Order: sequence, then C-alpha cells, then structure tokens
Amino acid sequence: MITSEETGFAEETTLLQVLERCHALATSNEVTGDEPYGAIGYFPVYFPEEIVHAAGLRPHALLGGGNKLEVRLADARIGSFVCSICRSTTELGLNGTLRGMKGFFSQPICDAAKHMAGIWGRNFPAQLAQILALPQNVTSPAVVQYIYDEYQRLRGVLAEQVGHAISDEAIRASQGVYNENRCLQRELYRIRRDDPARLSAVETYLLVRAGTRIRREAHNGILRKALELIVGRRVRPRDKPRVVFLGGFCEQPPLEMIETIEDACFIVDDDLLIGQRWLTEEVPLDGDPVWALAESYVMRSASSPVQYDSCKPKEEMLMRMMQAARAEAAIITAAKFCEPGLDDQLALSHRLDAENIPYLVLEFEEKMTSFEQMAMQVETFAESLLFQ
Amino acid sequence: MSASTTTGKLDARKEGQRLVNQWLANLHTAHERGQPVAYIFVMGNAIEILRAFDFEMVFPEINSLQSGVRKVSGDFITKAEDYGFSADVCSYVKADVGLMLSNMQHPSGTTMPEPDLAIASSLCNVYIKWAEIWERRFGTPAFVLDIPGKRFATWKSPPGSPQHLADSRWVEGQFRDLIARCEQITGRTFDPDRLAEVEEHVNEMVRLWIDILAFNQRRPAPYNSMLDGLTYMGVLNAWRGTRAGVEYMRLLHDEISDKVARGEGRVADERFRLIFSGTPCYVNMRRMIELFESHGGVFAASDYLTYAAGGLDSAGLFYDTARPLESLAEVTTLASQAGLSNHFFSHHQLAQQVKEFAADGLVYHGIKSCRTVATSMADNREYINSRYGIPTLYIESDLIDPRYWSDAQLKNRIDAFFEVLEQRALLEGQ
Amino acid sequence: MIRSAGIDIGSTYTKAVMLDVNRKVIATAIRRSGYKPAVAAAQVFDDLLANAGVSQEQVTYVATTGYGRYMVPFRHAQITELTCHALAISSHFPRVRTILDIGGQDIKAIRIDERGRVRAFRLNDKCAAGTGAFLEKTARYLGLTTADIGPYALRSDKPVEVSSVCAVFAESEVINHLSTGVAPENIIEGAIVALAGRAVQLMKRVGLEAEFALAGGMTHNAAMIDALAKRLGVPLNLPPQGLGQLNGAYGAALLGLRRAERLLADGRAIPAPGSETATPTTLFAPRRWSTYTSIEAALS
Amino acid sequence: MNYVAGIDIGSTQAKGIMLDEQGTITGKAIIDMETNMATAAEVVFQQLLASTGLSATSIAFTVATGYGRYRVTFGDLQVTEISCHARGALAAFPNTRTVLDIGGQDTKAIRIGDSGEVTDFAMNDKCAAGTGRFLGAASFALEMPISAIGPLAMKATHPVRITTTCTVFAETEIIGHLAKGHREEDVLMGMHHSIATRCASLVRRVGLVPEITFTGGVSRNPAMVALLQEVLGVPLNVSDQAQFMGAIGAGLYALDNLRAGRRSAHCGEEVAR
Repeated sequence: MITSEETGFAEETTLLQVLERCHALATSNEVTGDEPYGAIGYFPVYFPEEIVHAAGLRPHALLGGGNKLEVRLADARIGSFVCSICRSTTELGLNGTLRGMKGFFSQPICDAAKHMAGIWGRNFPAQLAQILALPQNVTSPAVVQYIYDEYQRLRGVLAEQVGHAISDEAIRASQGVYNENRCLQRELYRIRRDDPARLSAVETYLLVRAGTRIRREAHNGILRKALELIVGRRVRPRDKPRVVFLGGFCEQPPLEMIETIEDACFIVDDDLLIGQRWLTEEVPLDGDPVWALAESYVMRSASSPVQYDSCKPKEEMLMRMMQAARAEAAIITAAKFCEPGLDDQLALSHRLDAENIPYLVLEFEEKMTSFEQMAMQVETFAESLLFQ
Repeated sequence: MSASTTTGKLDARKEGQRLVNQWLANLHTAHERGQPVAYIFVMGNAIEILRAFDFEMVFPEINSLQSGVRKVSGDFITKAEDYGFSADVCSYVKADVGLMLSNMQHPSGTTMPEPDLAIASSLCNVYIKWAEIWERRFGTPAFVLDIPGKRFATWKSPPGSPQHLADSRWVEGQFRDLIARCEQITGRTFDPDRLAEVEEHVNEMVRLWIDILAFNQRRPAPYNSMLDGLTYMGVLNAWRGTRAGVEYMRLLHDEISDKVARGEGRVADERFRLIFSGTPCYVNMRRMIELFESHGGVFAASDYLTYAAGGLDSAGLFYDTARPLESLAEVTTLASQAGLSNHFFSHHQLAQQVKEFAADGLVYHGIKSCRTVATSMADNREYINSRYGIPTLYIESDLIDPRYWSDAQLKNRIDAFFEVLEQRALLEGQ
Repeated sequence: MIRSAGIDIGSTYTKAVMLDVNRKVIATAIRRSGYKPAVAAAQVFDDLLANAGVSQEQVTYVATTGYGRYMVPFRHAQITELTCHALAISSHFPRVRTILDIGGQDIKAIRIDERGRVRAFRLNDKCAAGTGAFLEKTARYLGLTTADIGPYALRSDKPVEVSSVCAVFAESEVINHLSTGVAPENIIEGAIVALAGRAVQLMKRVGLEAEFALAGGMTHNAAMIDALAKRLGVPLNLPPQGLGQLNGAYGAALLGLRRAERLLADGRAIPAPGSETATPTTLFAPRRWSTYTSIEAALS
Repeated sequence: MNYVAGIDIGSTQAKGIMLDEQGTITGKAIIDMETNMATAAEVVFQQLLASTGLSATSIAFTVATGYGRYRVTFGDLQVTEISCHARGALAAFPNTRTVLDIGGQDTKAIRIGDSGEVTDFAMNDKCAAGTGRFLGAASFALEMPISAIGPLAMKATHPVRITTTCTVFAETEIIGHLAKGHREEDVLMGMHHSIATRCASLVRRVGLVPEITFTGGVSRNPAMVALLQEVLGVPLNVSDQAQFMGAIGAGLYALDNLRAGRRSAHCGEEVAR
C-alpha cells in the first residue's frame, strides 16, 4: 500500500511502474481513518486544498464510485433523476468506504451538490458536513472580501477540528507545494498538446487523479519522476484526429470511455478533474495567504459549466482551448442528469455549428459498463474526419 | 387602478385574478410605455430595488407554471427539445424557451417583453443556467445575485452576528452594483426614500402573510395550501412591495379570518391534515388535489409556501426603513438562510411544521426535472420516518411536463396512503 | 475479376452482400446472429459464397460492419454501420442529405454530403432508447407479430396519445389504455406516431436537410413510413426492395470495392481473405488501464 | 350459506378467490391478463363460480384490488393491493411485519404495525419501474419459459454484474453478456442479483423488520428467494398461495364487510355475461 509520505523512486523505476502506482491510487476510494493525516472529503469541482493541507489534514477529492461500485444502499436515499456521482458518493458513505473521513464539504456548483451536505449530515453525524459557499458572482468588486471571509470561516472550522490554529506561515508553505503541483500538471498537459502520442489522456488522467489520494508533496514527487521519464519515451506516431474532450469537470467518465475515444482520436486537451488545475497561475506568496488564495479564485482561474463568470463565456473558452491545442474537432460530453453540463452541451454545439467545426455529442454515466455503441460513434466520427 | 378605489365588497379571488391580468397587461405594453423590464425569479430577486426604479417585472417561472395550468406546456417543452434541449433539464426552462420560440406569446394571449435586465440568484443554480440562455438569446447580460444560504443543517447566523454581517456585506456590495446597473439602464439616480417606501409595503405584506400561514393551523384548515395557497403566492410575488399587493393581502387576510371565525374549512369534511413538501404538478394541479381531498385530506401547510413566497419568510425580521439598503441586504441574507435555501436541509423545518399544524401525514412530491426540490427527498423521508412516527408518502411527477404524470400509478399510491391513515385513525379511535 | 463482400454483424441478424466490379449485387445472405456472432458471420459468409457460386479465394475484399465488426478474423477492414449506411443510401439516392435509422435499441439520424460522407450524426439519448423495441413489446402484448404491426396500425381511426419518452412508462400507458378498452390498432398507431415524433426530433438535431431516407428494420413498416412522411411533410426515400435490411452490408461491400480498386490501381496485392496478412492489426496497443488490476488493489 | 369474493386485476394476470363465512378458501381462479381488464374480471369471476359450482347470487360481497380494481364492474368495494397484500400475508403468516411484492407494474415493500395495520409502504421509483418484467425480458432474450429461469440461475458459478436498473436495457445487456461468451446461468444469476438488490433497498426504505413475507408470482422463483434471503440476511416466508395473496386479502376485506352486516348491491342479481 502506498503511504501518503512516500515520494522517492528508485533510479531504475520505469514510467509503467509510476503509472501503475498512480492507477492503484487513482482507483482507491477507501478512507480508513488510520492514515497519519485525517482526510477532509470534498465534492467537485474546486476546493481550497491549501487550507486543509496547512491544517495537517489531507484533502480528499470525492470523485464518485466509478463503474466497479455496486450501488445497494443509496438508491433508497436519492431521487430517480439525479446524476450518478451523488448516488455513488452517498453509497460510498453508507457502505463504510469513507468511514475514516473527518469531514465532508460540497459547494454550490449545482442544486444536487447543495443537497449532498444535507444528506451527509443526516447520515453521518460524526463527520463535519458543510457547504463551502463559493460565489456564483465573481465579478462584483466585493467578491474577494466575501471569499476571504468564507475561507476564514473554513480555516476556523478546520482549526477546531485539529485543535490548534492554522498559521499564515503554514498556509504559505502549503501554497508553495500546490504552486509546484499545478505547475507540474500544466507541464503534463503541455507535453500532451505538443505530442499526444508521447502521453495519452488516460495516462495524464491517472497521473493527475493520483494526487487526490495522497499529500501533495508525495504527488509532486510522482509527477517530477513521470515528467523525467516521459521526455525519454519512444513512441510510434499514429494518424488520428486531434480532438478536445469536454464534460469531465464533475462526474468522471469511466476509463473505458477515455480509452474508447483514444482508440480513434488524440485527446489533446480536456476538462477532466479541472478542479485540480483550477488556479491557472502561481498563487502569490507575499501578503495575506488567505487573501491571495481568494483573489486567485477570481483572477487566475479556469472555467466550468458550474461557475458563472461573465468574463468567461463558455463558447469562447472552448474556442480558445481548441486553438491552443490545435484541435480539429471537439467531443462534447455531459453526464446523464447533469443539468449544467447538458445546457452547455447545447450552447457549445450551436457555436460549433456556426463555426462549422466537426463535433461529437456523447452522454455518459460514471457507472456505465458497455461501450460498444460509444465505440461505434467515436469510430464513425473519426472516419468522417479522416476519410474526407 | 388599485383595489382601494373599486367600490363594494371585494372578493379576494376575483381581485387576485384582476391583479394578475393587470400585471400581464402592463408587461404587454411596458416597452411602448417606455418602461424598463426586468426578468427575475421567485427566490432572491432584489425586487425592492427594481421597484424603486419602476421596472416592470417578468417572472419566467410564473409564465412557465401558467403554461402548465393552461395545458400548453407540453407544446412549449417539445419546441425546446426540438431546438436541442435535453429531456433531463428543468421543464420550467424548456417551457420558457418554448415561449421565446413562439414569438414571446404568453398562453394568456399577451406578449412578453424582452428584458432590459435579468437577475438570477444563486438560490437555485438552474436560475443561472437559465439566465445564460437569455444572455445568448437577448444579449442581456445576466446579473447573478449570489446570496449565501445555510452552510449546514444547524446553521445559525442571528441578526448582527459577525457571520450575518459578513454575508450581508457581500449581498449589499452586489446590491450596489445592481443599483449602478439600474441607474445606467434607466438613466435615473437611485432614490433611497423610494426604496424605503417599497420596503414599508413589503413589511406590511410579511405581517399579513405570517398570519395567513398561521390561520391554517386551525382545524378545519380554511384553505388548501397547495391549491388556494398557490394563487395567493402568484399575486403576492408579482405585486410584492406595492400598495395594491398590501391591499390584496389585507383582503385575503380578512376573508380567511372570517372563514376561521365561521369555522368553515376548505373541505366539507376534513378528515386528515397533511403537509406537502415539494412543488405542485401544475399541469394536473386540480386533479392532484382532488386525489387527496376526495379522501378528506387537505394540505394545511407546505414548504413550498415558505421558499416560493419570494422570501416573505424572513425569519420574522422586518426592513428598517431608516437604513433601507443596508437593511435590505441583512433581511435578504436572513430570508435566504431561513427559508429560501432550506430545501437543502429541510428535515427540521418539516418536522416542526408537522407539529405546528397538527398534521396526520407528510407528502413528498418528487419533481422529475427539479434537482433543487427532489434530490434528497427520499433521504429526508428516511430521516423523518426513523425519528417521528408520522405516515409519509413519496410520489413523483413533474412541474409542468405532462409526460411524467401517470394517473393510475399516482392514484394507486395515494389511495394506499389514505388506507394507511384510515387504519391508523381506527386504531387511535379504539 | 474484383468481387467485394460486405458483412454486417448486427445484434439480431447477420447480413452479407457480394458485389461485382460494376457494383452489381451478385449474392446476399442473412442469418440470426444468436449470441455467437463470430460463428454466425462465418456461416453467413459461407452462405454468401454458395449463393454466389464462388470460392473464398475469388473474393477480393471483405469489409465488416455492425457491432460484431471486430469479431471476423477473415476481414480486410472494419467500418462502422453509420458510415456504411450513409454510403449505401447515397449510392441509391444521391440527393439524400438526412438519413434516419430506427433500430430496436436506438434511433440514428445522419447528415451526409453529396458523396455520401457522414457530416454529422446523432443517436437518441439514453431515456429515449428502446423505442423500437417498445413497438415490438406492445405488439407482443397485443398478441401481434412484428410483421403485423404496420398493416394493423393502418386500420387505426383515432390513435391514442403515447406521450412518454421512456419505453417503460410508455408500456404502463399502453396497459392503461387497454384497460379502458381502447382499440389495439389505435394504441399501436399511437405508439408509431410517438416514435415518429421522436425520430424527427433527432433528425432536427442534425439539421433536417432534405431529401430524407429511411434505413433499418422499419423500412417494412408502412404505418411508420406514413407517420414519418406526415411529420416531415415530404415522403422519405426507401432502399430498393429487399435491400433495406442489407443496407449496412451493401455499404461495407461498396467501401471494400472502392478500397480494393484503389489498392490494385496502386499495384498493391491484396491478400486472400482469411490469410493472416489480410486481417488488419492495430499498430501499437497501449495498456488497457480500465481492465488492469494492481497488486495493491488485488490484495486489499 | 354466504360467500365472499376477492378479485385482483393486475397488469399481467387476473386472480380470484372465494371464501366462505369462516374465511376458508373455497375457490380459486387465475387467468393471464386479457387486453380488456373489465372482461378479464368477468372471466375470472365466472371461472371462480364454475370452480365452486355456485351462482353469482350466493356471493354476498366482492372486493376488487390491483391496478384494474375500478374496472371490476361488479365490485362492491375497491382496496389497493398494498392493503390487500398486507392482509393476505398476515393471514398466511401472522408474525409478518414486512411484505415484499414484486409485480409487473410496481414493486412494493410494506411495513406492518403490531396491530396488523399498514404503517408505511414504498414503491419503486420510476427508473426502476417494471422490475418484475426484467424476468420477462430475460425469458424472451433466452427464449425459455419464465418458470425455467430461476432454476437455471441457481446453477451459476460466476455470476456477471448487471449494471442497468432500466428495464429497457435489460434485454440488450443480457444479449451483450451472452455475446461476450458468458454462460446463460451466470448472466441470469447476475440479473436476479440486480433485482434482489433493488428490492432490498425498497425493503430498507420501510425498515427491515422480520418476519418478512414475500408475495406475488415472482416468489415462485427459487433463485430470487435465495438471493433476497442472502441480501436481507433474514429468512423469507413464502406461501404456496403467494400469487393469490392480493386476492385473498381482498376476500378477507370482503368478509369484514359481510360480518359488519354490509351486503353486495349486486347480491341476488346475476352478473352480466
């Protein structure tokens, strides 16, 4: 089992071994509670992990149960027409997989997510169960002050949890760790944009997702090693269309789905686990660290269908993404019952129609297990792009 | 023409109908009369500020529910789905899109004006996605009003507490932006006295509303909160903060108190008092109530009347008209944390309503296309069941999408529920 | 003499078509796929050879399509059914721009260009799936065979409304209609009208550009063709007699023929079907992380 | 001698039960649903009379239940199948506190209080509607009689995992697994398992209190009984009258009425043929 301390790699470690470790981490959902750092679970998309990290706790991104989990108990608790990630997250709670978690936070990303804190509080009274009220208005001059206040509230709640104050120094130190981590992630994505044959989307995904299961110091070690090995990787070029993938900001598509797409296309950029890369530049380490973090949420951040920002129209963000990634087509997906995703899917497809850019619309569920039909669609899409 | 100037004994229902028609008529002519139009929602809408700038108010939610009542929602929804909207998105949104695609023809025959301003609060995230649709269609930038709700079930932020002040400061800051936006649109400067005047009306309406809700604690219940209550709400949302609104509610208040005095109930033979959780199915509103009232079951109260009453449930806090703007922010914040964001942690409130209204049962209505209302109902029911011995019923349909109403299935469940209540009454009788 | 075979391995039937160099159909064959598609495909191919009176070596190129397209070891290439349908239809009706394919488990709408190339396509969303199957279920419920549906429905005087998108709810609707004594033909017709509505909605998603064509099983269902034409306001092109079901195989054969001609024109030899050099092999197979189980995971 | 009848008009079958004044079953009838529920009710009633050699005139009271309860033209009273299944289950197993009934339209879990009253019930939500028909889908996909499905499933060695809760996809998923080369019994067992899990979650909604009685035709399926016992962790009561439970309950309600001195409006008149 990987301890959250472990960072070092033997000289002879291969990229495959690094990926195997990441796979083991990425596919483990259990929080036993006997790890050295208490885990604070948070529901997608973004969470100010630095504050949790500085408290000596481990932020644990809740990413659903995937398609290996059997939902037995949660169906009795969640309405029929609600997305899979709410269902499976509740299941992981009810079946004891998350028993060791110290707390649960969701944010107002959508109405179902807001309910999760309530469900958690009713069923797991021993755990913190709260909403971190990140704002849906990020253009008002008053917003940074508000986020600052809400972060301070979180800081207080966590301090109570661990029984000691969380110092500015501690937060600043954590910010250093996270700045490096996001920088390493950006490097992974850069390499993939430049040469997708060198690093696949599934591999990138596993490398990033592993970070949600260990302390960031450890993850930085993994990413550094991986980057060093990727550079030396020898690959056969293949003739596949370059596409971007959208729709992985909250509920996660099964690995099979990403693989199915990659069988026929190069995914040169995506919004998978976008919360892990939410802050797009270094968080300044001078001044009040919490203020810096709050300000970064507004000034240096990515976009998603569940964050309103009049400065970041969804269509424009997609166009920029495709341009930067030199993508010729887009795969616009949405999770079943994900209202924000479905609304944006329509808006984006209208824009792509107008721009006459080929795109494929897919609907997925984290729990899906059959991919024949999807493969047929993706292959057809690739055939229509290649044989023109 | 307002209620006071009409002569003779007024009937609240007629008066309410007149006000709704007048409201729609005003919207029809708004632009030719050079009046600015705002699209706003029922939960968290800063309507007081808009009134101070004499905006005409469009409530797309109310348009959509009316399309349901008038049985055209099905066509509207199909239009929206033909346009590309998914079967899984809010049917209110799709009905509104359908209306846009029908040259803004409101089912009542009037025409809806396009917005000069659109406000979406964060109390329902679908509001925000909805406003994005208007942005794309009308080019009207959305003003997203972020009103922090409850953070957890036992959340307390009493007036004046640091937490309350922090949240209020945030809301007030956004109000100031909004005022700037309004001044820009209308070319008028903000008049605090006008705001204070509007707030005075709201205060009065809140006082009356609190009484009206309390009247239904009497046995028999004078009105059905899920039928009569809905029409009350429509009027008081549309006329919130106006003299006409106050007069309508006074009329309503007096009528109901007379009924109470006469010991008159909504149903001839009230056998079971029920609490309703969720929103109604407006395409089959009367049918749904009939399925309950035919068994002598009346909805004495509903959480719908707290969160859909536009924040009239302000936890007993009233506007301090001496400092209108600051007070508006404080009350809005409190209202949002008391009532408007409550469906996310509603178990305590429901249990309390069951007590206050001496209810025999609790009915959950899961809405196919509304995550805000329906996500955790089953869990909520589980919680209530395991702690309080009151019978609960869980049924599913939709707000206005006729495709999700299955009469036989609903009747089966509701009949069974009343058989449960009968057996229980029988045993208690022994 | 170039001969090209197309094999369409579908979930219920496996179909094959053989074309000669003039794109003329030499032979066809059909079998139930059962749940051993590979076997069915081999048998259908043998039938095809027998019907054409040629030996395996005399077939220049074998292209497969349908969900079992990878399960045929003697293929030269596999192409998806959408690409095949599009080309086949376009070869019959060059002016067709939008194709509708109603299957048991899904509805497909395809927009194509003047050369039969797929420009855009959409499949029904999950909750509207099984609509074709729903029609069969309803028929079964009423004691009709799938073949009866069309003629039976044509007798309907006033079809009921079947509003549910979901086939399960729709079934309850049907039961309720029956219980209230509605005539079966009106129920079937109602189901057909509903299905047609959903199909046209999907066609709108890809632009609804005329002319239109219908492919797949429903091409036999007069009532469905009627309902669609009503919705669209214009009649749909239907594949030539008998080819409806064979469309996919026909398209595969056509593409195979094109490919074979290209290869031979370039003076490249085409290995006989079944010879190990014939079967396309993917260049490099990355690890399937989705099926990988780590030691840690295995132990814990 | 007076008799009472209980008629249960479901979506797939119509059942009838006749009781004498002592409440002993004197007649039974069951037919597959016809396209018209009203006529199906008539047919069952006639068979019931035929099986007992009685004439309609001697039926003092008739209670109708099931989805078609209002279509039973000669019914004196309609009671939902929830109450009737509870009543029937209690008659067969007096210590019953929870009833599970898997039907074609709906699956229900019913909680019974200490005085035999129904205190709570839960029915499948829409996306799991028609759970009972999962089995129908299987029998169609495998082209075998529904009665053969359970016994075959019992032979499973490596059950597959069926992930869909949607009846629409059951058939596809089954065919898919078979195409991948899984054995019939393993696929079937997987499917039984997914049904059992969903029914168990319904039972949990009303609170899992023993004894649990399993009613309805599906209770004839040994694999389903075994799996439910495994998932719920308690033994299940299964009566050999299981598919008549609703009708029996209806009959008992009819008896109550007779004993309370109420008599059929139709009593004495022949039922129209």
